[in-house]
Formats: sequence, C-alpha cells, structure tokens
Amino acid sequence: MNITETSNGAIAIVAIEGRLDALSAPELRNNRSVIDPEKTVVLNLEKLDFMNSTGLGAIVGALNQKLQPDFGIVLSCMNDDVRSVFEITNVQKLFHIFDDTAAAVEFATTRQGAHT
Amino acid sequence: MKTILAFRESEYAWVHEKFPCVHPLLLPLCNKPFIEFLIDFAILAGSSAVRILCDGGLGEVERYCEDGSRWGIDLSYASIHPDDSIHAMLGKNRKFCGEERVMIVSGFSFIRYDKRYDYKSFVSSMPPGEWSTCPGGRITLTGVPTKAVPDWLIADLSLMPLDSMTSYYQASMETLKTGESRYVLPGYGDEPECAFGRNVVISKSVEIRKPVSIGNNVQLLGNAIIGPSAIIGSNVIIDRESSVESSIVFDNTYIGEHLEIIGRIASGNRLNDPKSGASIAMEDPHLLSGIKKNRHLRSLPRKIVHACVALVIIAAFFIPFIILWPLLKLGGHWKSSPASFLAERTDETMPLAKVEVDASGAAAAIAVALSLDRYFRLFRVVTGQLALIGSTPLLAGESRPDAPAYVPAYLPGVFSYAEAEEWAATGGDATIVERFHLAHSNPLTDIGLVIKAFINRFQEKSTI
Amino acid sequence: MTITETSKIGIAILSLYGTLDALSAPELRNNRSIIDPEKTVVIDLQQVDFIDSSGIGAIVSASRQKRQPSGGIVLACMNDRVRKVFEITNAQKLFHIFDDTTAAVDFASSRQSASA
Amino acid sequence: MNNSNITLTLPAERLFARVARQTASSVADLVIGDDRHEPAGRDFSHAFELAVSEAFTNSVTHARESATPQVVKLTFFFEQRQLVVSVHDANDPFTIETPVPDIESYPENGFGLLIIRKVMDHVTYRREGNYNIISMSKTL
Amino acid sequence: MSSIITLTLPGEIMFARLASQTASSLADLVIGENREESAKRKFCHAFELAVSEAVTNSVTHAEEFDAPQMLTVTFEFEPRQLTVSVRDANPPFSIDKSAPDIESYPVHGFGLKIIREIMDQFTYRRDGDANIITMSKSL
Repeated sequence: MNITETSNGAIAIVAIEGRLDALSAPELRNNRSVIDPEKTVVLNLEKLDFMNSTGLGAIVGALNQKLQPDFGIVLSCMNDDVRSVFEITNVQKLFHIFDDTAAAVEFATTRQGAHT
Repeated sequence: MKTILAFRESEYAWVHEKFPCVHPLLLPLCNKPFIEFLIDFAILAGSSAVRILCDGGLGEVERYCEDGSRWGIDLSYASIHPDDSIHAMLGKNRKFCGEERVMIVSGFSFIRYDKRYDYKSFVSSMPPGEWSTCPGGRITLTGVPTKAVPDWLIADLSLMPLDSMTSYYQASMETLKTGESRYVLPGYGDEPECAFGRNVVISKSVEIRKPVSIGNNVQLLGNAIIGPSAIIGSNVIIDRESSVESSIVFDNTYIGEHLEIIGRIASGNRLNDPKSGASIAMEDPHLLSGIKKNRHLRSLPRKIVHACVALVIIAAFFIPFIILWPLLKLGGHWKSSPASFLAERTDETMPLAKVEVDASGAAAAIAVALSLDRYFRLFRVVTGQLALIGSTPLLAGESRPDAPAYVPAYLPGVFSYAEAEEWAATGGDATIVERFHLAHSNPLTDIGLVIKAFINRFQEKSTI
Repeated sequence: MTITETSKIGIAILSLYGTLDALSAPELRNNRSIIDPEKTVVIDLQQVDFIDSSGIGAIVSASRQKRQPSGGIVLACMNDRVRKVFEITNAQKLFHIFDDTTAAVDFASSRQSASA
Repeated sequence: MNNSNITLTLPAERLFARVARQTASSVADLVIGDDRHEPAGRDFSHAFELAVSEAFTNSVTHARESATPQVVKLTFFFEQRQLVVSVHDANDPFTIETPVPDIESYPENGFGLLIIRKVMDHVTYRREGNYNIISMSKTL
Repeated sequence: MSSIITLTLPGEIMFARLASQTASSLADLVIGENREESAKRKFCHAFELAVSEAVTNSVTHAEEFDAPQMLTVTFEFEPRQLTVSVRDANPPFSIDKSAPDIESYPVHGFGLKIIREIMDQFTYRRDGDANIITMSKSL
C-alpha cells in the first residue's frame, strides 16, 4: 500500500493506493496527520482497490482520536467494493462521504472554520 | 439530465416494523418494487444516470438493481447523513452531478406520473427550484433550463407520502386500478386489468374477478376466489375455498383453506388491517404462514437426523425383518421388482426396488403393518440418497413437479408427508401437503411426522 | 478473454480484452477473420493483461495462415507486459507493431492494396 | 516471510492455469514488499507469473489420461532474497534442454521452456519417485 | 463435477492477502448464467473479502496463543458454486452473533459479520483439535 500526502490550507489530504488490510493497516495508523487529534484529514480512497475489516478498523480508530468526531476524517472517492464494506458494517453513518476530493476538502475547510 | 433519489431511514422505519421481510425501497406496489417506479419516472424525465442516496444500508437494493444496465441507465449508490440538506447532498456527489441539470426526488413518497406525458421536454424547460411537494417528499430541479417549451404542454404529476400502511395500501390499490395505462407495469397481456406472472397454476374451479395482479410461481387451488382488487405476490400458494378481495398478499405467503381475506395485507404469518394499522400473527401455520427458502431441507443437519433415525428403525425392526422376510420370500408373497425413480437433484434418477407384499397370511399382514416392505429403503436414507420422510418417490418417467422458486418441490423419502396426515391425502392433495411440509418442516418436526406416518400405515394396513 | 471485432476500410480489427493463455488461445485461433487467408487483420492488444507462450503461438500460427505471412497480421498498442514476452521469444521479428490502431490499419490497407 | 513454505495443489486442467499464475504473482508481490510499484518489482512478479503459467500449462498438456484426476502441486519457498517455486506433477519424465525455437520458421510451440529459462535465474529438473519436479528461482 | 484445490500457508498476517487473492482468482473461473461483468466482479470480491477476513481471524487468534502453525485453505470448485474452508490449529473460539454496535466507534469484531453478510452459507465446527470455517456462495 502507498500513502501520498498533500495539504490544502489546514486540511491534510491523505491518498491511499493499493490494499488496506491487516498487513498494511499499521502504516495508516502511524501516519502523522492521521494521528494528530487537531488535524482534519480528507482520506482520498480513489486508488484503494481492496479493504477488509482490519482496514476499516484502522480508519474508525483514526476517527476516534480526532477532537472533532463529526468531521475529523472525511472520506472521498470510494469504489463500490470499499463502499460495500462500510455499508455491511453500518460504519458509513460515522463519516461524511464525498465522490469528489475537492468537494470534501471544501466541506472540511468550512466545518473547520466554523469550529475554530 | 441526471436524477438523485434520496431517502432517510427514519422515513421508512415503519416498513421495517410492519414488513420486516422486504427492504423498504423494494416494497411491492402492485407487481413492481417501489424503487422501480422512481427509476421509470427518472428515465421518462430524460435521465441517463440515477444515483440512490441513503443514510442506511442499500445492500439489498444494490443486489436487485445492480448497475442499472437492465433499464439502460447508469445506476450508482452513495451514503448521506440524515441531516444533510439538498445542497449538502449535491456537494457530496459533485462528480456525479457534473454540469448537468439534476432532478432530486427526496422523501419516501409515491410519484403519481403518467407515462403518456412528455416529462422530458417539460423538465428541460422548467426553471430551477421545487417542482412538486407533499408532506415529507419533494422534487427539486437544479441547473438552468435548456430549452423553452410551449406552455400548453401538460405533464402534471403529484406526490403521495408513503408514511403508513394506510397510505401504502391506498397507493397499491390506486396503481392496480389505473394499471398499465399510467405506469410501466409487467405482466399485462391482452386481458385488460389483469396482470399475470410466470408459472401461475390456476385450478379450473378458481374465480378471478378483475382488477387483479398475480406474481410469478403462484398456485391458486380449487374454488378459490381472487379479486376484485387483489394483488398477489410471487411464490404464493392460495389453498382451496379461500378468497382474497381488495387485499394484498406479499411474496412467499401460504394462505390456508376456507380463509376470507378482505381489505387486508397478508405477509408471512401476519394479517394487517391497513385502516387501523393493527396486525395479528396467525399461530396455525396451516392457516397462514410465510414460505421461506427452507435452508433446513437440504442442509447437512437434516440429512444427519434422518440418517440417525433410520438407523434406529433398522435396528429396532431387524429381528422381525430377519424372521418374516425369508418366510415371505419363500412363500412367494414378497414380490420385489427393480425400477428407477427420480432422485433429489434435478437431472438424476436412482434405482430403487419396488416391493409388493400381498397381505394374504398373518406373517404378511404383520410385515406390512410394520412397514417392513420399505425396510431396504431405510439404508438409502443412511447414504443420504433418500430422506426418511419427504415426497412420494416418483418413477423416472413421471414429470418432476415444478414449484415456486423458493419452495423445494421434490425430496423423495421412505415415508411421505401425505401419509402423516389424519385423513388419507391422495392425488393433488398429497402433493399440496408434501409441498407444505417441504417448505415448513425442519429436522425435529420430521421425526414427529415419521412416527405419525408409521402409525397411520400401521392402523390403515392392519384394518384391511 | 473477449474479442470485439470491428472493421475499417476492409481491414478487420480484433480488440482483445483480458488474458491470452492456453485456455483462451483457441478462441483467437478459430476467429473467422484470423482463419481467412485473404483477410488482413489488425490485432489490438491494449487491453491484454497477460500473454504467455500459448498466446504467442496463437498469434504466430495466425500469420502462418495468411497468403503473405509478414503482412497478414499487424499488431497494435502492446503494453509492456505483452511486449516483454514477444521480445523473449523473438516473435516481434515476425510482425509490424504499431502503438496506435489507426496507424496500424492504414499500414495494413496500404500493404493489402500493394499486393492485391 | 523467511524460510516459510507455501503449497498450492490444483487439478491438472487448463482452466486453473490462471489461479496458478495469479497466486505466483501474489507470492512474489509479498516477497518484494512495497516496492512492487517499482519497475524492478513489477518485473520480478511478472517473471513468476510467466514461469508458473508456462510450467503449469506444460504439466497440463502432458498430463496422463487416467481415472484419478491428475493434480499439479506448486510449492513456494523464500530464503535469503531468493524466491523458489517448484512444480510437481505425475507425468512421464521430460527434459528441459529443449532447443531454442527458430523464429523464422514461424514455430507454434516450444516457447514455454524458452520463456522460463529467460525470466528465471536458475531452472532445474529432477525426477523423484514417479514425480517430475521442475524448480525455478529468481533473486530479488 | 467438483474439483478440490488446496492452499497451505504459514500463519503469518501477510498470507491473508495471498489467500484472498487466490480465492478471488478462483471465483473468477466460476461460470454463472448471467454473463454480466458486475455480477462476476461482486462474486469475486465476496470471496476476496470473506477469505481475507477468515484468514486474518485465524492468524490474529494464533498470535494471541503464540501457536505458530500452518493454515490450510481448501476450495471446492463447482460449475456454479465455490465453497472455501479455512482450517487452523487454534483453540476453539466463540462466534458471537451480535455485531459491534456502531455508536461505540468499534475498531474490530466486524470480520464475522462481513462474512455472514456476503456469503450464502457460513458454518464453524471443531474437528479434533482444529477449527474449520466453511463458507460458500453460488453465482
């Protein structure tokens, strides 16, 4: 799995490429922006081919550590396979999910602005 | 032009409670699931792509609608939060919307449209904003109209909230009455106000009163009266002398004999009164019960239970068999001829000895009373080829009984469920009883039925 | 593997999609345009995700059946994985290989009219 | 992943060649870890995909017609940066010293072993009881 | 006709990925009536996900009891159905029916719920001192 990180204002955009499972989940858990409780992160999942429940646990775990549980992590560009794992476990209720990364960043920026 | 269909779980929570067996968006209206009416309307309005948004799970809807290729459109799914405004929803689906005009149908409501109107040009000329509303439901248009259209063009429509069983019943009956003139409905042949699905078996003495809609794999038996205003789902069995009038019968429902269902919604073993919303659970499965894909039937536990009980019977009757069998064989009373019977798997047959014991002497009478004529078949239960109790084995030549998709039609057994009934069920009735038990019984009830069948054969034979 | 056949100015274009191995090679070998010795065929390999010796064998045997072997089969849009196997087997020596289908078709039709 | 042994047993049918090669590619991906996106990594995995596809297809084409379904067994073993895959089958003995096919004669077969020898660093064949074992290895 | 395919691998976390990819490529060979691409892709993803969960479970449980052992994944391949079973030497484990509730931001415990949702049949049994999870789905 490859993680590439960019940022837009105060928002960190973390793009995950490849497979998110028990083997690669630690890499996401130890990502600096993901761990930082104050940092709002947009997780761009466009190039994520496969995710299982351990991967899902890593993303939910990351949200747990955010000060803003409502929008600390915003998700964008999920494919159908990944979305089905969120829906089966009902975890999609915990996240705001966008089909466009720019729109997700805008949403996160407005929410961040409103809160600080 | 694109369409977004947005729903919130809270809007259809009542469906989960009243009809747990179906996903609310797949709730049948007449003979089509609710969501298909909305997809048809989106296509009529000129949509090339439709996206269904929901704050809950859409798994079943996705399994049913898949990628929309069946309607020639691009169908996708996404999740939203319950408190998302229309603007927020559009933001979350910016890539989907793109620059095109988007029609957003939000709320769990039924769209009364008429397929004869030209909604396509109507939609492309309307200014952005709200098109139609009802309590809890709204159709909104975004983007700029693309062409001016003469204002004499009429393409009216109205929204009706589906917020309770009463409104659902009303919408269903309305759809049935207007039928295929307004909506895109399957199953309408040359007979007006009558829609029939595939594999519908109607006994000659059944009376059909229009308007009626009947689904796939349905069996209507002697003297049943269907209609007027009856919506029958798929995989339904309506037994003799029953009548269904201005009522809805959900998929996979079995309606027993001599039952009058008037102004009711029957689903599984529940009978609902759409006016009061009250619903009663029918305890006696013979009266009303749900037919669900009987996982017990072919599964391992059932075969194991049958095999164990068969072993017990083999052991218990070993001594009488060893004594009586040679006696009868020598005396020429035991006639066994090889024959081949239909096996459980569709295209297979199996060799099985046909045994006749002419109960002339005392020995023969006892042998038959103890069902020893079927002793050899018990070994087939141990090997799993035969069930201990199931359908009467059919000769290879006979036609295999077809059955509603969910209901297993044929499982050859040493004993037959028909033999377990108090009154001797033969011919058509036997198959009905067998089918009923095939659909309902599980390993434990089977044991009870085997004992009953054995006793019936014991009394019946010994009384000759 | 699926084969979609189109044709342009009398040249048959076979676009292959998926895997060309021992299991799918017969499908290519029995294709009508491939068998017809008079027909010049452009094979578009862009969507081929895997080819092995059976695949190479099928393409080589196709050109054997054409009246003029070196011109009968023209290959287009080879990705790296496919080109590597052609190079290992030296089969690229037997074919004219283009990175664009239209160019391949123009070449094929010029050869066809020249030799007709 | 060091000195661990993975085995995959498949029926000797063409249909399963894809499973054999995709499994080989997955094992190779695991061995090279995250630099699977580098060209070197992709070549390493593609090499095993090709080698296993060829070896498996050979086993299937020469499989004996017999009542008991013939089986092909693959074993993967990784040690000191070298991945070794061996293919076991119960066919008649054969040799891997086949001549390089002369391309000008438009040959239709014989490419298989050529590809294996080219993409793998080391290829050996041995007979064990009535089993053929062709083992191929490549160093990272 | 049904063919048996067996994959034995060491109980290490990286091999959950290998097993799931092998399962997916086998699922791809199962022929369904409908030739629809999306239905086939969903069928493959179902096995890729289910086997990934099952093997990950086996390996993570093994780590708890530090029992280094081999896992055996057996596939029964039939024209329209695939059955896969995962056998490990871990001590017995309980499959609680309840899925973790969502509000408590659970981090694990989803595995079995996912398998049950996407597979047609799922059974767990003990055989001697081994656990055997069996899952099947038809196209």
